[in-house]
Parts: sequence; structure tokens; C-alpha cells
Amino acid sequence: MAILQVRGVSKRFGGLQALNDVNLSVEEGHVHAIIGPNGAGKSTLLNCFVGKLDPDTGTVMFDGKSLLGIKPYEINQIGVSRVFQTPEIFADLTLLENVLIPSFAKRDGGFKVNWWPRVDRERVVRDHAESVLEEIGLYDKRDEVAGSLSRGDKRRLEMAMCLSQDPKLLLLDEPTAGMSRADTNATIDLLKRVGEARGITKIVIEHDMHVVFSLADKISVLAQGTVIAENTPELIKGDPRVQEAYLGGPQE
Amino acid sequence: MSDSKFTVGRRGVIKGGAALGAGLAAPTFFSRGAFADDHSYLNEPKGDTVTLGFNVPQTGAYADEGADELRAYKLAVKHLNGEGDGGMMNTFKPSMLKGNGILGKKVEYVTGDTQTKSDAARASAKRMIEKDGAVMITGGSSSGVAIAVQSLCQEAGVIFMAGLTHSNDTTGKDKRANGFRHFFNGYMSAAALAPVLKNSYGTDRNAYHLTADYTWGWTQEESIAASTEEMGWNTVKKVRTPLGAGDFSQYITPVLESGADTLVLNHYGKDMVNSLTQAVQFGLRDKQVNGKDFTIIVPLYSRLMAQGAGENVKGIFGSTNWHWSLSDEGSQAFVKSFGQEYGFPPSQAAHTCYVQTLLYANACEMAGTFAPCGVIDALEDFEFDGLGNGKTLYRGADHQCFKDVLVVKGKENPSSQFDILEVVEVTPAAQVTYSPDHSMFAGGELGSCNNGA
Amino acid sequence: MKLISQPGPKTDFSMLLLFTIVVLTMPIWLAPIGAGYPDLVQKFAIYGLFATGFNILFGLTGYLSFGHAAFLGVGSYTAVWSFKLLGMNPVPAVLLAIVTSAIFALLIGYISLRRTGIYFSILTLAFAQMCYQLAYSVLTPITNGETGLRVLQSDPRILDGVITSQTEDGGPLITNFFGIDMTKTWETNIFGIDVQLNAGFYFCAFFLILGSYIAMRIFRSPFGMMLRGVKTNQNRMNYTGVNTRPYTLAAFVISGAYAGLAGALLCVTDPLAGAERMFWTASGEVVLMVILGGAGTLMGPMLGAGIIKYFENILSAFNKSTLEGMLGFLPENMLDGTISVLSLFVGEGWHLTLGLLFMVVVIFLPGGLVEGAKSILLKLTGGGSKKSASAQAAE
Amino acid sequence: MDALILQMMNGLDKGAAYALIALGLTLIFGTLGVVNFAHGALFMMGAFCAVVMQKILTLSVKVKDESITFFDAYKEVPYLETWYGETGSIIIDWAVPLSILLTIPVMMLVGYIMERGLIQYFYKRPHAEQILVTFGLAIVIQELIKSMFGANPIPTPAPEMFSGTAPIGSWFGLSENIVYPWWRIIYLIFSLTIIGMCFAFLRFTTFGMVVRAGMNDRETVGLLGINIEKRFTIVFALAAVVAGLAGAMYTPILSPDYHMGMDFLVLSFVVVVVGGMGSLPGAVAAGFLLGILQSAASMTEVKEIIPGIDQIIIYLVAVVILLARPRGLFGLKGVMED
Repeated sequence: MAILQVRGVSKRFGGLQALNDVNLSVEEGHVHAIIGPNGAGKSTLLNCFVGKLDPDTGTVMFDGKSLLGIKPYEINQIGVSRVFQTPEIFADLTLLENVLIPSFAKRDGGFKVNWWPRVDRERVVRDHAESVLEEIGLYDKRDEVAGSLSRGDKRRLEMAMCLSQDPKLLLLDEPTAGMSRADTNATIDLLKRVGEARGITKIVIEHDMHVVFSLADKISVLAQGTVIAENTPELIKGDPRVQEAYLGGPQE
Repeated sequence: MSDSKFTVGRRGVIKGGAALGAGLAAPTFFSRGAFADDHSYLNEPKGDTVTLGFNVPQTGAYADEGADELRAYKLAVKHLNGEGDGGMMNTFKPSMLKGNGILGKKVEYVTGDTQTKSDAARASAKRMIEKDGAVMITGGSSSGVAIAVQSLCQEAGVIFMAGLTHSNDTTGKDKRANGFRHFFNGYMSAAALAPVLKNSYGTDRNAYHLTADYTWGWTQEESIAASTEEMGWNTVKKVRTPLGAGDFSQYITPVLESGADTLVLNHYGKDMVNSLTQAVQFGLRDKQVNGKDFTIIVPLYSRLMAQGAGENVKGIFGSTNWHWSLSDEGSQAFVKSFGQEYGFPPSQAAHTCYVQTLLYANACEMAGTFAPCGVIDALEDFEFDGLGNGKTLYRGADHQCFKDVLVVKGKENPSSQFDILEVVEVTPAAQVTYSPDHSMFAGGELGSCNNGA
Repeated sequence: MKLISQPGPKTDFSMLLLFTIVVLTMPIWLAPIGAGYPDLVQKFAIYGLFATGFNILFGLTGYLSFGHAAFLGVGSYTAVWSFKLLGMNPVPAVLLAIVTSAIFALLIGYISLRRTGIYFSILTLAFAQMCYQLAYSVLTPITNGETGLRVLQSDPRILDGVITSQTEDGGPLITNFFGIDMTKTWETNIFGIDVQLNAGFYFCAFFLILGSYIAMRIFRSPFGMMLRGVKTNQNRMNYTGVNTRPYTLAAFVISGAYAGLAGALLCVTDPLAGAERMFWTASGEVVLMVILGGAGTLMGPMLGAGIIKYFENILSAFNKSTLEGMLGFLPENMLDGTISVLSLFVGEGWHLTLGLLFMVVVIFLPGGLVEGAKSILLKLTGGGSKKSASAQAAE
Repeated sequence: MDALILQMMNGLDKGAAYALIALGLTLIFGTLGVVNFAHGALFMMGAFCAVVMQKILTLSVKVKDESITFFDAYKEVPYLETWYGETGSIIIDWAVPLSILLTIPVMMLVGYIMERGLIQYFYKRPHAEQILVTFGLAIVIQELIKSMFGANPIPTPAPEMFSGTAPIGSWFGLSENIVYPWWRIIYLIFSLTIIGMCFAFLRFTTFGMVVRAGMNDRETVGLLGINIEKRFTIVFALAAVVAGLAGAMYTPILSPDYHMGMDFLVLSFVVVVVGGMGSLPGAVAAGFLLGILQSAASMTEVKEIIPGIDQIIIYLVAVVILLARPRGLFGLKGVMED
């Protein structure tokens, strides 16, 4: 069953047609990669899923609900989490607090003046946050200030923050950008591991073909604002249209 | 915020408050005896000294005026303690002052900064009362502060001898039994100015008022408008200007074409300096309207502040409580001892503060006590002379001094840097006296004296 | 590596206990430095409360309001009107002041929080300045303008006859808490120190302790953590399912209510409300108090408030003769020189000292006094840390 | 009609002062990212440059007034007058315009010392700490001026030839009631010139281009390897000079006292923010806009409809503009929004 249905989405910025009649359907539990050359509209499309942008035309349905016209926090509350291209974390807070905040947001909703209980007495939420940190391998650093982490750890922390919310859909915007090969492989393993364990649907925007082909169940290729192909990795690899648009002609 | 826990918390506050109340209430029953107050009045001096509180602006726009007030106070303390040349103690009569302090106790003093803010002034006065044990508070250079401190002293139970305060309200609707004002007020300014203006400018004038938009400004505007209208002047318009406006151009230009031939500036301090300077810049002093020379009037002058307006004060009428160039015996004595001490002449603020201190000390001697109720009795309807404004009455009904008022004019050819104003008329006290229930002063209650014990 | 962790409930409890003792004994231990008299300890408590409340907004969310004095003023006016209409009991005055200032804060906050950073600061400043200007002039029928709003004998005070028999006609109008005059002071002598224990101070101290306790709960609660999240990364908060606007608005209203409470307490101890309480310098003062002590720390704002109020009331009162008394031990030839140098910094020069203090603290103790003291302590004990986490809640 | 023209003039004149102060402030905001609460103090120091110039020119022989024996009353006869007679008097009369010669180097030096000695250490510090340190500095400067010159305003008149009014009305064939003080006209022209010079400097010199680039994107400019530090110092000095000149030339309109900086501080912040952070044209436009609106709101016709409007108009306009336009009139995205 498709958890995310994108139908006829178009978006125009001034003279630039950023998205042109994009159709996309993401199956529940799948890892769906969106690839395409720079300027193909990948980030614009992602922004349409999280409430940052509203498309000019078209519909985006998630789990039977429209994602258009509602605020980012509301979209998150119905189960969509996002990992940014440059890690967006709470740099002044500890790692544990970084994970606690999304956990509380999941439990308490968009707004609650929950001023009486102490954070350290909220056993359930705390244990949950600690287990997520453990799972992601950052438990030992839980009392460090997040801003002092390495870039790779920051990215992993951000994933932990998203995972702590048990999202139905996880959006990853170039999760391995700027990482070393070793870190990239670790991230791939991580995504596989947690993804499989929880059955989270993921949409991955990625340049690194190695990552895409290791992770994706399905790939959509975006070029000039249009989906030119959507298929399994094996078939996409061999698709000449993709090679032309994306790789600039047949490879090897 | 509609969270339920929040409400519970707030209810908790109320409960807690009640509990604390019970806790606090308990000790009162037995504390009365334990901490019994053996003073018959607040801050009764026990040793061989008595402490006075000098509360003057040390920061802010009136800091220079405050500094001058403080100089006068120190001089008064010196004279009271029998040091120096005695100043006005030699001319003040009837006086019981002996130069051995007050009631044989050496006079000491504490100082504080009013910042020309009611809150700060009250905090400072409270410090003097609660910490330093002052029996009398004096000073200040604005009516807001004077009224605020006066009511504080009433509640606390000490005497307040007002410094520079010119609003009708200080001894009008905000008068207090424990407070006394030597300085004159808006009504008196108007009553003194009117005849002089009539002589100089005739009875056919159209006056335009620019008024500082707060109580002092309003009372002065009301007073001046009333007495000028009585002699036939027409009030064209009364415009309120915000305190500390700085640039008054937007209020001055409408004067140009209003048909008015007289501008009354109900401003004091910095506002006065700026509005006067700017009015002159707009050519008002050189203007001709209705065949008459345009004139500007500054009803309340202060020499210290007038310095800031420089040349612009020349020929402009106003009134003042006192001026150092007065030739009576008392003024001469004061100017002499102040001048020798500090090297320049005292301002009217300094004069008032000095005189107030002497008057207070003398009242204590008369009453034989520092107890406010005794002092008040002695000061009420006390008649005296030799303090620079001729025969003066401290009226019992409203605690206002009635004395001669000076009408002054900016001097055309000053002979020195202090020679800015010339006295054109000494209006006798009788002419500026009003009945205590005059409409501009009605509505207040003096209340009864408070000893604070 | 930087390790930080929130103190546990036990540490907090003993801190609070210690704090309560320190506050309640203020008239005793402050007496030797000349600050133990009722008015000043009241001011310490009241401005400490004001700063604590402001810190909930600024220290946690990072939103720098330059108009909180408006709520102080609103609280004061409400309290005096409550005295005038309902009677001299401080309880309804305090409650009404909290409600009114919270409503004001809700309105102003709702509008101002549509902007961030300096735009937010200027919006709050603009609202506060409008309140001040109007209260000073046009709204005089409500505020009594420059003179300030006072309780008059002729006011109805409908509850006074019911609850107490204290205010018979002509008696002084003193706030009265179920039979206890707020001006009531017990003078006693403890360990050779003359001590003044004042009812009004303990009334304020109760609210200070309560206010600090609530602030501490907020700091340690999920709500407080959310606010710190807003300060650190508002964008992330939005994508984390958190609706940030009501969070900041809640913080704004809470801090506004604290300010209103402080304003009411000013009138409980001294029933007069003046417009200048709302002037921008008053708003600036609380900002300075919080930054001086340490924004985001629990005790810092109170410390900052204490220092500024001490300077304003004690340092400004020093004059040549006080200095002579204090420096009497110096030899004659040094005395004059020392006094003339020192007198530049006290009395009318107290502003200069305050300005220098601000500069010295910021330059040498980044993060404020509390953070600075902690990092010095760390250095001394050898536990060196490279970075300071100024946002972290201290104590 | 006449009233409206005059109020326009008043508004322009006020606006000129606001714009000039705001210009320097927004330069410091935009390029250095520093919230400078000492900017009012710079304005005040400029005004006191005029006072100092006047004091220097009127160094005097003091002739004692013999009629007064209790204290030293004297009439001052300036050396310049004893030496050069009439010419000397004219030089003294021109003290305020001449003070520009003093203001520029003094304010440059003040700006240099302030930036090198203090501000440079605060570029990376939180805004709150910038506020505290610059506010502290402002108080210190203010107190020093007070201890030197006292608290009262000091008269600093314009030269005699500019002391009257210009018959603007008759020039344009309008009512003769329309007159305007020469000095205020000069101040308007002066500030327009300074504003023009600043814009030209920033637009047509390489230095200016780098600074403007820095206002748009500080990080990139830093990455280009341009010695941004030195430029920051110069920008700060420039801002100090502009503020100082605004103050010095304003003295005939507003007698300077030690507190005038604080009086202008809040207003200049409002102007800068209404104009939009980091925007020079915004600051100038907002200065004039607020000046004109303030004058218009002070007209009795307006005040009769809405009492007290003249007292709050500036803040009211600020609120309305900031709600309608999130970053003021021409604000740049991301400047001082965190």
C-alpha cells in the first residue's frame, strides 16, 4: 500500500518551473530514493512534503491525509520526520536532551505547558530516549553538549532524534553528504538496521549512487522538475533515459 | 496554559498564602512585648546627635541643581552647629537657634539620590528613615518627587521640608500635615507676573501656551491663563508637549500663524532651555504680530537652567523664588557665607533648602522636641523675617509659605557670568496670597500629624 | 570534552532549602553591609522576583524583551486600584495584578512574538513606551500621571470594613494582611547586630521563594526543556512537531505575570504607582540585572538585581563624611587623596561605578557572574573546561 | 496649508537628525553585527566637541566684577577678542561650524580606540553581552562628561548670520508666515550631504563594495581572505564620525548636556529597526518617515481627534510597520533575527 501519494505536483518560482507535474508513490516499509542532477527539484519536492512549501497545483497525501496547507509541526505530529542536509540539532543542549525533546513532542503533542514534572522523573520517556541513543551508538556521550560533536556524530544524533519519534515516514536529505567512505558505510548499515527493525518508510535524497543502490527498494529519477523514471534499482541502472538525463549518456 | 496542572498550581499559591499568613500572624501576639517600641515617635534621637536626610537629585537632568541644594544643606548644618559665620542665623527672627545644634544635639546628615524619579526618591527617603534614623527629610527638585516623598513622610511619620517644587498641588490637593513648602507655586507666579505683564505689554494680548504635559505644567498653565485672562488677555491655544521632547519645532511653528502675539512657555529645566532657544530661533522674539512686538514669557525661571539658554533669555519675563542679587540683610548674609564657602552665588534652590533647614531647626527649638506633631504645631502659622523674602508666614491651613515673589527679566548686559537675571519687581506677599479653599488648591486633605510611633 | 548534567532532585531540594534560609535571614546578614533595612530587602526580593520571571523568557527562550517594565507598571496600577476599590488587603491586589498583567502580556506577546530577534525587542519596547507615555499624560485619570496613583481616604475600599477594623477614618492607609500592617517592623538584636524584621519583606520573600520554586520547576520540566530548544534551534523545533509560538507566548505570559506580581508587591510595601516605572530604562534595568547575574541560570538574575539595587541605594548615599568614617584607619596624609579618588565612584558618581562594573563583568566573566564564578571555580579546582555552555541551566 | 508646509519642514529637519544617527548605527549593526548601545554616547560626544571648540575659542582673560566681594564674579573677555578685536568675535561666533574640524579627528580616534580596545572582542559574543558592555561604556562616557562639564545644558549658539529665519514663503510666493530658521535649513543640507557622501563612499569605492558585501554575507567576505578586521575598524570609526558630526551640528538646536545620548538612543534604535536591519537606505528612509509623521501628529488638528497621539506616534508607526513588513522597510534576511 502506498503511504505517500504525490499527484500532479507543480511549483513555479518566478520564471523557473521547479516542479512539473510530479507523480510519486511510496510503498509502506520501502526505502524510496529520489535521485537526479543538481537543480532537478529534489529539495523543492521534499519541502512540499514537510510543509515548508505548498505546491501551486497537485496533491500530496500521506496515510490518507493531505499534507498541503498545514504547518511543519503538524506534519511531524502525524508521523513525518526529517533529517536535514546540514544537521539541525540543539547545539547548546546535551545529546540526551536532544533526543528527549522530540520524544516529549511525540508524547505531549504540539503544545503543552508541562511545567510541573521534572525531566529526570519522566522515567518512560527517558528510558526511551536512552535506548534510542544506545541503538544509534551515542549513549556514552549522552551528557555531552551536542555542538561539540563531530559532523558524522551530529548527523547520527539527528537521526536518533527522528527515530525517537517512531515516525511512519522518514525523510533523509543527503544523509551521507560530506562523509568519509567509512562513515558512509556505517550510516548505510545504521539505516538498514533501524529501518528493518521498525519498518519505517524512508525517502532518501542522495547523490552517492553507492548509498542509493545499497539502500533503495525503489528509485525515482527527477530531471528538470519531472519524474522521468520510477523503478527498482536494477532496472533503473539499465534505463537509458536515466543514464542520459542523469549520468550524461550510457555508462561504461 | 489551559493545562490543568497550571490551575492546580495557582490554587496552591492561594493556599500557601493563607498558611503563611497564619504563620506570620502568630508571633505578633507575643512580639509586641518582646520588641516593644520604647520610642515616643519615630527615630527619636537618643544620643547627642540628630540626623537629617538630604534627598536631592544627583544623577539625571537636575543633577547640578541637586548639587547646589546639597551645598546649601551642608552650609546650613555648619551654621546650625555653630561653625562658620552663621549666615542667615544672624538675621532670622524670631529665632531660637543658638548655634549648638538642634535642642543641644549636634546635627548630622545623610544624603541620597532621587534621580528625579518618584520611586528612586521614595526608596532613598525610606533608606534615610529606616536605616539612618533621619527625623526629617528634605530636598528634591521636581513636584512629582516632592509629592511622592511628602506622602511617604506622612505615612512613615517624619517631617518633610520640600525643596524646589512649584506645582500648586504640593500644598493643594496633595498637601500633607507632615509636609511643608517654602518655595512659591504656579498661582503665585501668575499673581506676581500679571501686573508686571500688564504694565509692559498692556491688556490686549493673545497668548499661546506651550505646556509640559504633566501635573506641574498643567497647574502652572491654569494659573497663568487665569490671571492673564483676568486682566483682559485672550488665550489663543494651550498645547501640551511631551516631557523631554528635545526638539519642539513641531509645536513652535503653529504659533507663527496662530495670530498669537505672546508665547507662554510652561516648561522647566531642559525643556525650558530647548523650547526657549528654539522659539527664539524661529524668530519669535523679533516678530511683529497685530502691530505689537511678539513676546515670550517663561513663568518659572531658574538661574542655573537659564544659563543653558544663553543669550536667548534676554528681555524675557519670568518669576523666581529668590535671587542672589537681593539686597536685604538676610539674602546678603546668605550670599556672603555661601559665596565664601563655594566661590559662587547660591541658586534659588539652594536658598530654599537652606531656609527650610533653618526653619525646621527653629521649629524644633520652639517645640522643645523633634516629634513631628510638636514641630508641625510650631511651624503652623509661624511668622518670621530675615530669610530673604521679607515678612513670611507659614500658613497652617495648607503648610505653604506666603512671602514676596520676585518678577525677573533676562538681563540685557550682564556684568558677570552669574548676572543673568535682573529683578524688576518684588511683588508683596499680600498680592500673591490666596485663600486655602481657592479652586486651584481645593480637594486635598491635610490630615492629621503623624509621629510614626 | 564537555560534560553537563542537570542536578538531581536532591540537589535541587537542598539548594531550595538553602535559598529559603538565605532569603529569610536577609535582614540579618545584610545588616552589617548596611543593606538590611526593610525597604532595601523588600526591593531585593521584589526585583529578584522580577528578574527571575524575566529570565524564564530571556534565559530559556532567548527572546529579549525590552518592554517588561510595562507589565511591572500594569501590576502596580492594578494593585493600587485594588487598594482603592477593594481595600488595603494585599491578597486581592496581588491576584488581580497577576491576572491583569498576564492578560496584557498575552496581548502584547501575541503581537510581538510574530517577529524574532531585534524586531521582537523593538516591538516590545514600542509597546512599553506607548504605555509609559500615555500613563504619564493622557491616561492621567486612571494613572494620576506624574504624581503617581495613591490610595485616598475618600476611596470606597469596600472590603476594608468587612475584614478588618484597622482603617478608621483619618488613619494612615497602610496595606494590611489580615491584621498585619505591611509596614510593621520588629526591631531586635541578633548576635550584636541590630536587625529590622519587616512584615512587608516577609510577604515579598514568600513570593520570591515561591516564584523561585516555580522557576526551578519550569527549568527542570519538559516545558522548560522545550523553551531551551526554541532558544537553540527554532527551526528544528518546528520540524520536531513542536508548535513554538504558544511555547514562547506561554513563557512571555508567565514572565509578564511575574513582572505584574513584582509591580503589585512594590505597591504592597509602598502603595504608590508611578508611570516612570514603565519607562524604557526600567525595562533596560531588568535586562541588565539578568545579563549581569547570568541569563539562563537560576540564581544569577537575583544576584544581578541585588547588586544593581545595592549600588542604587547604598553606594549613591556615600558622601565625604561616610568615606571619612570608613577610612578612619588610614594615615592623615593618605586619607585626603584616597577620599578624593574614591568619591568619584560613590555618591553622585555611583553611575560610573555601575557602568564600570557592567564592563568588567562582561569582559572578564562571560555569561554573567554565576557562570563566571563557576568557571573560575573550575579553573581553581583544576577541572578545566574549554568551552562554556552559557545556555545551560546552572545550579 | 502653511501649517502643513511648516510641519513638513520640521519633519524633514527632525528626520535629518534621526537619519544621521541611524546611519552610523545601522552600519555597525549591518557590518559588524554589534548591538551598540554606546551609539548615543558617540552622538553626545560629538555635541561636546562643539562645546570644547567653543571653550577653546573663548579662552578668556577674566575681568573681576569688583562690586561683588563674596565670590569671584567676572566678565570673560576672550583672548581672541583682545588680540584680534572684531575678527576674533567672528571666529568665536563660528565656533559650532568650526567644531567640525575638531569633531572629525576626535571621533575618528574615539571610534578607533573603542573598536580596537573593546568592540573587536565582542563580534562573536552573544548580543546580550554586547548590550551590557556597550551600555556600561555609555554610562562611563556619560559620567566622565558630566564630571567635566556638569549636568546642565550648555548654550552653543549658531553663528549670528544664521540665527534668524529664512523667508521661505516669500521665495516661493507663498504666505509670509512661512519662515524657517537658517540653522535648521543648514542642518538639513548638512545631513543630506553627509548621507550622500556615505552612500557614495560605500557605492563607488572598493572599500565600500567590500563593506556592502559584508553586510549581505559576512562569512563569504571573510572567506575571501580580505582583511576584514581592518575594514571593521574603519567602518566603526566612520560610524563614530557620522554620529559625532550629527551631534556637533545639532548643538544650536538642542543645547548639549551629558544625558542627550541616552535620550536619542532608543529613538535611533527604533529608526534603524523600522528601516530594516542592515539596510542603509532603510535607515535614512525610516528617519525621514518617522520625523515627518511625528511632526504631523503634533498638529493640534490631529491631537484633537486622537489625544496624546504625538507622544506615541513613533512607537505606533514602528509597530505597524514591523507587523506589515517582518524586516522593517528594507531589512535583509537573517540580520539580527536570532
